Amino acid sequence: MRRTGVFVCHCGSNIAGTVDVERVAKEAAKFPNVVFATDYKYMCSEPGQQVIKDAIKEHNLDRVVVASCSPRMHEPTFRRCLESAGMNPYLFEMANIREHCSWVHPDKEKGTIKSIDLVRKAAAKVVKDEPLQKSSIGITKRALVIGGGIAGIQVALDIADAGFPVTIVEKEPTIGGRMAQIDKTFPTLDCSACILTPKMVDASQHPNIEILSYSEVEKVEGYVGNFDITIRKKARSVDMSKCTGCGTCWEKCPTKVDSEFDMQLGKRKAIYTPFPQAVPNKPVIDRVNCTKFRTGKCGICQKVCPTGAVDYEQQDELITEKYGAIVVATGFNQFDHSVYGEYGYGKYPDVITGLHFERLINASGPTMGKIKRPSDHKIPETVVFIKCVGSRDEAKGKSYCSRTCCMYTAKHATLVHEKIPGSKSYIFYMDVRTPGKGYEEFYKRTAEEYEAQYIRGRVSKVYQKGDKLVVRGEDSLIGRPVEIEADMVVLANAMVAREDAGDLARTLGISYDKDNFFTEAHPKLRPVETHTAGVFLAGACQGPKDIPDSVAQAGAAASKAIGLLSKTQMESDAIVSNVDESRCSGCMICKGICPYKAIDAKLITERVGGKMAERQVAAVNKSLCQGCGACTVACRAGCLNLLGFTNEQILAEVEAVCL
Amino acid sequence: MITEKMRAAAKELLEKGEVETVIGWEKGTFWYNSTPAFISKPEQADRLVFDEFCANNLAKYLLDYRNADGKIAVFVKGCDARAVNRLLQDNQVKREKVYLIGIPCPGMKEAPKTGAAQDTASLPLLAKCQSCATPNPVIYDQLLGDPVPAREVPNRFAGVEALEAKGADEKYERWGKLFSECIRCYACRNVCPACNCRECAFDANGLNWLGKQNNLQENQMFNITRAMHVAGRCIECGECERVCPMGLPLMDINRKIIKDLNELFGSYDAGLNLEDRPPLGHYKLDDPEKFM
Amino acid sequence: MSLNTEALPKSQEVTASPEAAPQPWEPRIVGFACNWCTYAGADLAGLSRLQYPPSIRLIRVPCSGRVNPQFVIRAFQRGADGVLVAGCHPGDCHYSTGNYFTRRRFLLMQRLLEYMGMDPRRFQARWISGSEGPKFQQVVTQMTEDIKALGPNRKMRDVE
Amino acid sequence: MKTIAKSKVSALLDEIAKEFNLLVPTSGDGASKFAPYTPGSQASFDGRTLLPPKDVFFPQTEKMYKFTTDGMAGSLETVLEAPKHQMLFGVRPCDVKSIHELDHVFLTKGFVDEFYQSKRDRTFLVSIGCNGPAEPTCFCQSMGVNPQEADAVDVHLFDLGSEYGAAGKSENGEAFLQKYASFFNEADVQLPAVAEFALNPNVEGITEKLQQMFDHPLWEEVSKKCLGCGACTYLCPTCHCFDISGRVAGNQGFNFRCWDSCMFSEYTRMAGGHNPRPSKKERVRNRFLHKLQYFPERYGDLLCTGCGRCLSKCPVNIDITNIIKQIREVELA
Amino acid sequence: MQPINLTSALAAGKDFVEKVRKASGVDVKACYQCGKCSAGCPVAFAMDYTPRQVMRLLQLGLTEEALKSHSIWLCAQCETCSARCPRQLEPAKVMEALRIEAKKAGFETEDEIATFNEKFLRSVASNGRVFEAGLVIGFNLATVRPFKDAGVAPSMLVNGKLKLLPHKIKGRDAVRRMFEKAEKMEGEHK
Amino acid sequence: MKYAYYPGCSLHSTGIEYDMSSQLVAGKLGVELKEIPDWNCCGASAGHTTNHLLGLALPARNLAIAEKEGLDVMAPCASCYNRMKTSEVAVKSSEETKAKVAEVTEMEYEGKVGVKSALEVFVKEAGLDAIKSLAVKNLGGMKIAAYYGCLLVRPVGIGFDDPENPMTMDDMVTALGGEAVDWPFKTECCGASLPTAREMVGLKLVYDILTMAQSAGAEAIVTACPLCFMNLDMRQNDLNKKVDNANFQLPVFYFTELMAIAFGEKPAKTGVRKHFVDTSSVLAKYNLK
Repeated sequence: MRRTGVFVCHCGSNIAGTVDVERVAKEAAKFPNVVFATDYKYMCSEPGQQVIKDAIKEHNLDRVVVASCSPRMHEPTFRRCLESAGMNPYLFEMANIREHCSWVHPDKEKGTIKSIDLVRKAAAKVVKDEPLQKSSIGITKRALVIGGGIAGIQVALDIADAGFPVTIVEKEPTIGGRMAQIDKTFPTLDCSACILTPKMVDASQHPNIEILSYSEVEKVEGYVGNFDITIRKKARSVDMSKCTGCGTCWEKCPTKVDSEFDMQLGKRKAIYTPFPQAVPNKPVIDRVNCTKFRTGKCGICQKVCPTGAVDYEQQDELITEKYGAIVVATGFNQFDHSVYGEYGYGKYPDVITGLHFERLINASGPTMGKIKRPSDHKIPETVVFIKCVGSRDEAKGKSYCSRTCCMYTAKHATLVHEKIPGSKSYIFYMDVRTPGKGYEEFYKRTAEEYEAQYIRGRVSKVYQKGDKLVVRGEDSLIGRPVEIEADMVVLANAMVAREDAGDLARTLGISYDKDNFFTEAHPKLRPVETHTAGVFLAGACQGPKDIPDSVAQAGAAASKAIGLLSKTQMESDAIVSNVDESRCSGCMICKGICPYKAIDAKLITERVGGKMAERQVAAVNKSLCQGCGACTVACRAGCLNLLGFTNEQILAEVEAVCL
Repeated sequence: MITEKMRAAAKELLEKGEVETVIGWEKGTFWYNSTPAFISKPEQADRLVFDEFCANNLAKYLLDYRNADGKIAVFVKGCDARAVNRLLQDNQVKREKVYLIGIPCPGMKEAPKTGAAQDTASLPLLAKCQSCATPNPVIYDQLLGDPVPAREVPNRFAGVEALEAKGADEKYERWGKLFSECIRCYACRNVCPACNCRECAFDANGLNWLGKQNNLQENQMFNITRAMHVAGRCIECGECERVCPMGLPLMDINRKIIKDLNELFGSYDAGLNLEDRPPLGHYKLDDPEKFM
Repeated sequence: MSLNTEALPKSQEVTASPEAAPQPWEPRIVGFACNWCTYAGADLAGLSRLQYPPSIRLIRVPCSGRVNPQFVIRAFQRGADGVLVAGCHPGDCHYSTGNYFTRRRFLLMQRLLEYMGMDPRRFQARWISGSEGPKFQQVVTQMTEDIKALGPNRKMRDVE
Repeated sequence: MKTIAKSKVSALLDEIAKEFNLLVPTSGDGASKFAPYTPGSQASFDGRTLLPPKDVFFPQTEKMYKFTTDGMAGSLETVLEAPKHQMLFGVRPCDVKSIHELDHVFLTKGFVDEFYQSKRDRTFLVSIGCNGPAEPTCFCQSMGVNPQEADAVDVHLFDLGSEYGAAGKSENGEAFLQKYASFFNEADVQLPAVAEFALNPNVEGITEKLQQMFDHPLWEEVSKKCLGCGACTYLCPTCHCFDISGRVAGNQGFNFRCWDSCMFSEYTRMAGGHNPRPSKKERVRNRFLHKLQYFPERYGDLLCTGCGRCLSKCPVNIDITNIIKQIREVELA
Repeated sequence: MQPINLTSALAAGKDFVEKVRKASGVDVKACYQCGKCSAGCPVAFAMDYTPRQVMRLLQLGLTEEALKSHSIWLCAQCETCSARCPRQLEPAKVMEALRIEAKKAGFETEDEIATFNEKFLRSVASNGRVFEAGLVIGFNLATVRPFKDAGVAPSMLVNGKLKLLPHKIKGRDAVRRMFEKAEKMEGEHK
Repeated sequence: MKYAYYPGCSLHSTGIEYDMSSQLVAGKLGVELKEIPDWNCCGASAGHTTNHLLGLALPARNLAIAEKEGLDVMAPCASCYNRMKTSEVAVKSSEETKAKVAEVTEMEYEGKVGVKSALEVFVKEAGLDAIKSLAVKNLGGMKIAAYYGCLLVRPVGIGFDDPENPMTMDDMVTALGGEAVDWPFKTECCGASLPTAREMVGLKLVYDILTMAQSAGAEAIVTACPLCFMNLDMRQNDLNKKVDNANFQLPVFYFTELMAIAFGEKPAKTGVRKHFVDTSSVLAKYNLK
């Protein structure tokens, strides 16, 4: 026998106006296990709560039902009330006789009958309530940032400034990412390096930031607050502790290869830093191209190194560290336009991409900032820009808009006009999208003052004719085919997810969309979180973004991570799933259904027929479980149960409302 | 002759100590009874037989050997092999702990009505075998005999379709009559390789999933829930229907679910391979939802 | 193996006040509502004073994915004339994926019940978001009308 | 002896049905069992029914008590319906034996089950003899049953081919034959020879032998293939285990009893989770020891009628006659 | 220029857009007017409406203008537009559908092309194959320029490229029936 | 290899050289060609743009006849190939279409056999190795622009070669010792029947192609389509008359002609003498006479 008290609220006339609350209380008093029932004007008021507290003492109540408004409104209020009366707050149920009854059913008789039913339901459930406890776990106050581009750097700086240690894992030899390759930034035409490199230096010198460049995340175990992360530090062939970054080795290295950083437009050495301001400014050996590694001969870099830092024997190193939060900022790739036969499958040297163009106009780039076309190094007079290459193209590319191309193409056209007197730019576009501060104005200037000719239409064919490139399009505004003989064609290729994004998502246990961009927990309300607690997103790995958006999102992700790390203990809700291990058969169907990866298999040992036997059962990580209960339905044997919403409780409710 | 081969295989496995028990079939009470046999000594191997009456799906017995020290060998027909896959998918059996001896299955026969001796060739195929599309084992370590050609299988959903076409009351009356006959002996559940919970929800103390009264409503609850629990997991071995002492057409329910799953979420045959995930264990963003 | 157990009286008979006139038959609909969308939608219907028939009794669950098909059968067994399972729209699930499983499960369930002879209008599943108070009102009103047209449910019911 | 042509039986039944709640073997479109006879319907007197007649006295589900609660007060009421005077017509000798075993359980040793008794007392039994095995799995002879005749009934009918020979076996039975004399003729009859039974397990001394076999490895062996379903016990005419359970709805509820099966794993499980019969070895052993040892020890009769139902419907062909044979073959140390 | 009444145009054109979708499998509503079709079209220079504009006419419900456009006759069915459409629409199929509909409606704005096609098909219908000499002569007579291409005829005759009598296949009756049936099933022409 | 041979109307008249040379090449490569008995015209573009169903049915009749013989069809003409392929795909992918087509043709075509172009059969299937091994003469570096035309590689996703930059014919030219010039108009449309029906529109297309080939340095054009051939070969004279400064003398070959010549056939047997534009000088230049 339970001793339940039922408290029916008038809510002024909100309830009492259309429900006979006295009758509800009178009927409730007859319910099994109900020993006390009363009604009161405002149950949630101080005196109302006192009525409950007094009754708990006087009638020795061990369960409480309040019939009033929606539990979404006052459940926490009454739970606190029970707590202050010395009861476990979970021995409580609410009957919603206001929103679900008095406000919607004007017929007093019917409303009263329904109210009685709703109270009966709550009373039937409450006797099956069990005292529940919130659980808490400790948190490792340290964050891991995957990716050292502008987003990753910003996240790291923000978290580090808040006082928590941060590790940046960057797979390239230097941090800086895509922004380091860019020449100027729209719409202000700031020099990209001028604003990025100080941040890179800040990051490298910050006492709370550790940079692991030329490294990759190998394995992620654990859960929010307590991730165990294995990082592979790839062999640089250079001892970081000895190297001073003096540059002698790469000056003397005899092997020249195409520079990835310069988009194959320039050369680098086999021992190299990607660019002069690299952080850390210490080289790596490209073992694929290094003569020493290929043939065993050479070894010049080792000979010339004044500190003896070159180490050909160095091996990859695996380290495992604990982190409380992870921010993913792995950035994007450029769409490979070699699927476009009509644009020459990438075989015309003077059909280049936006990122190539960035290197061409960059003062420290392969042409020292002179726009020269790759085929014959002539300075182009006519430059055609084609937008939406790979973007908004379901047939050959991606269905989405890459968001940045309209602006960077405008920037490119502006720079062409500035750098090549007498030149002419043509920009083929479908729409010009400039939703950013100062963006539209920039575009207008480009078209009006910098004489970029905008032509609305997609280009159908680009072909070489002599030393010119013929670009065939339609000016769809007049409806006539147009043809331009250009010296150079710049394609605004789409921003696409990194090709290994899916692998990383699986390692991290986060989801990704059809285009391989990581999926945020909620597109509107939780834009920087993932479904995996403790893993956050920043920058273009979540979708195409320009620099301001990436930085803004980085700040948001950092603040989420800081919010998590600033707690010592993380409290999780008491409404979590629970496994009856004795009955669990370990089929693990529940595991695949849990959206939070809160269920895992564990081995238990039990005595069977006189000997000890091991057996697999499901185990719920209470700090990851969010209490949705999806697993409980998947479990055929019913040995998974959601505390607070158990099968028995819900069945009791069903039976009560069907009486 | 398969019988000879199976005896030899069992003998060899036991003699070499590769397995501790071999699960097969032996002759039972009458000439038309073949019944599960558990052999643990080489000399017992001669009890084994394979004939037209080895209808029992042996895979389920693997559950009894979950804690065995050594390996268990089991003979598997097409349906038994799918059952083994089912058990593997449900993590009830470890692949390395079982040795599967596949037997291409020519289809099992009905026992004669009178019991009088007669030519087995003249006996009809068991209902469960008439619509079998996987007579050959889909997983095995060793195969006895050559795979049999796939039989011409009639539309296995014909019965379901005919029922679907009936009126609501007619359907309810039919099922009501049938479920009223159910004696809740649970043979259907206990023989089913998809019913492999350690303890069935219906047997659990105090869970209140199912009343013990034998009446139409509780029997309905039992039968619908049983069907829902094997939804997407039923390997269509037909054992439930075969062993039902009351002769209830349980496959009409299982097949309805299979048909719907195929129609709604793409075709799926449980137990055919280990990698495919059962349809109720995952979802697609563009699943149909015309009922919403 | 009897088909019927003894009738149990209905609650109306127990609780109806002596002075009230006998009520005409009102369908009894058991509704399972997810806390984050449909329950909130029903709250919003209340806040907006949107009237609907007093036929539905909502059982609050965290997510429509928490609703076990056996709950539905039990409701019919105990005398529900209709059962509604309602949750967030696809993509809006508070728990991100729960309602996708709901969708599969109950689409299958509804077809099975229909196969067993249950009129599909008696078991419905709906997406109702927290902002769809009017939709909640409309769904309950429509379902009540549907079931009124069908009459009291006798199928699967053990309480006469 | 009085005789009645088989062709006239339905006319007799029509007549009887006016007085009795008449139950006859039917095979309709479901499983064959005893069901109420309605005039004009076809009773089926070939072979034995799949379901034994035990549920006539001991239904699978039977309501026992109703109760109501009101706060701490409450009321309890026994649900005991006096059935109409009923007749069970066409019971085979094996099933007659089963009724007698059930009588032992529910009516003797100083204990009377009023639910059973109320139905048993008001039931008039008419048996029909068999001239050989009704099914290949029959072995009633081995269990001490005379397939052709039953004594502890009201009326017994001998199967004479095209007619039945009727013998009154009780005062009521004699009175019955008098009352319906117009349906019967008087004739000298010769009983046909009993056809041979395929199964003839020898049960001599088996109870005593089993007393020494509780720990014998045989049980492990014979239980291996058992699936743990309840088909054998539910179809058995003598199995009579039951469970009492209840249902509460708000302030009222009722208790009922329903068949249970010792084959079910939760049958002996106690509230705390301990199960003295944890595996099917213990459960199978118990079933056979109960039938062949414990029951004879208590009541002097084997709790088996040789009807063969368990054998014919066991999904894995667990064969009691074979187990009896194996028990006999065991050499005790 | 008269403004187009879009309200009535859209309503009037709705059924036709659906008809085109059924006939060609192309949903013209999905066209986002990028112009890639027209940019690549080899005959666009000669058209009154570029292929993109034809799609647009349909989008706006300007059915008759589309059917009366010369473009649909000039289209060479080279499928360049279809091959390159970023929305995987197939303008060439729309052109085909429009030409068929235009013919049904009696709009044959490009007489010469329509005549050529008709002669071509008539030749096939009566012989089972094209009788090229007959076709060219017939076409030139019909278009009142009997001596077009006449200069090449002698050398072609010499080289065996022109036959003076048509080859009639045995199955020509079957072919004729195909013409009749197809016409019946796809709707009569005016 | 055995194929049902569908020459199409052109190969029996204006494209007779293609027929002649195809037969020669087939013989050398061991490809057995069995002409489809009593074949009918595929309808070309006039068919399907007049009546969609007719456009599917006309080729389907020929395919149905081939299917009876169990042979895949080889159609040298690009237009015929494109029409047959379209019909094949339509029938294979829709039961409804299949039924309609069957009703019109009064013949069952199940889609069990399909169509291949001569280029696909002679180059892709036979293989460059076989071609090299059969070549007894070398094209000696003759600069050739491979012109595929539009229909041979379309619709996208169904054709046997890349739709924007097909290489089959280029590979063949290279295999025979010629120099396949890289040029961007490989798949531009020649105008099909437009030069006949709308002369000035059609001629512009031909003009562009010829100009582009010439400026790419080509000494000859090689093609795999009788209509392309006719437009490029026969119209050069017209262009020279009607267009200022035009003076084309660019020999055009069927790819089969070049193959046959390289395989050692006498040029006259291949049909090259029947061309409007003289072929002898370029052949002479490379000792191929």
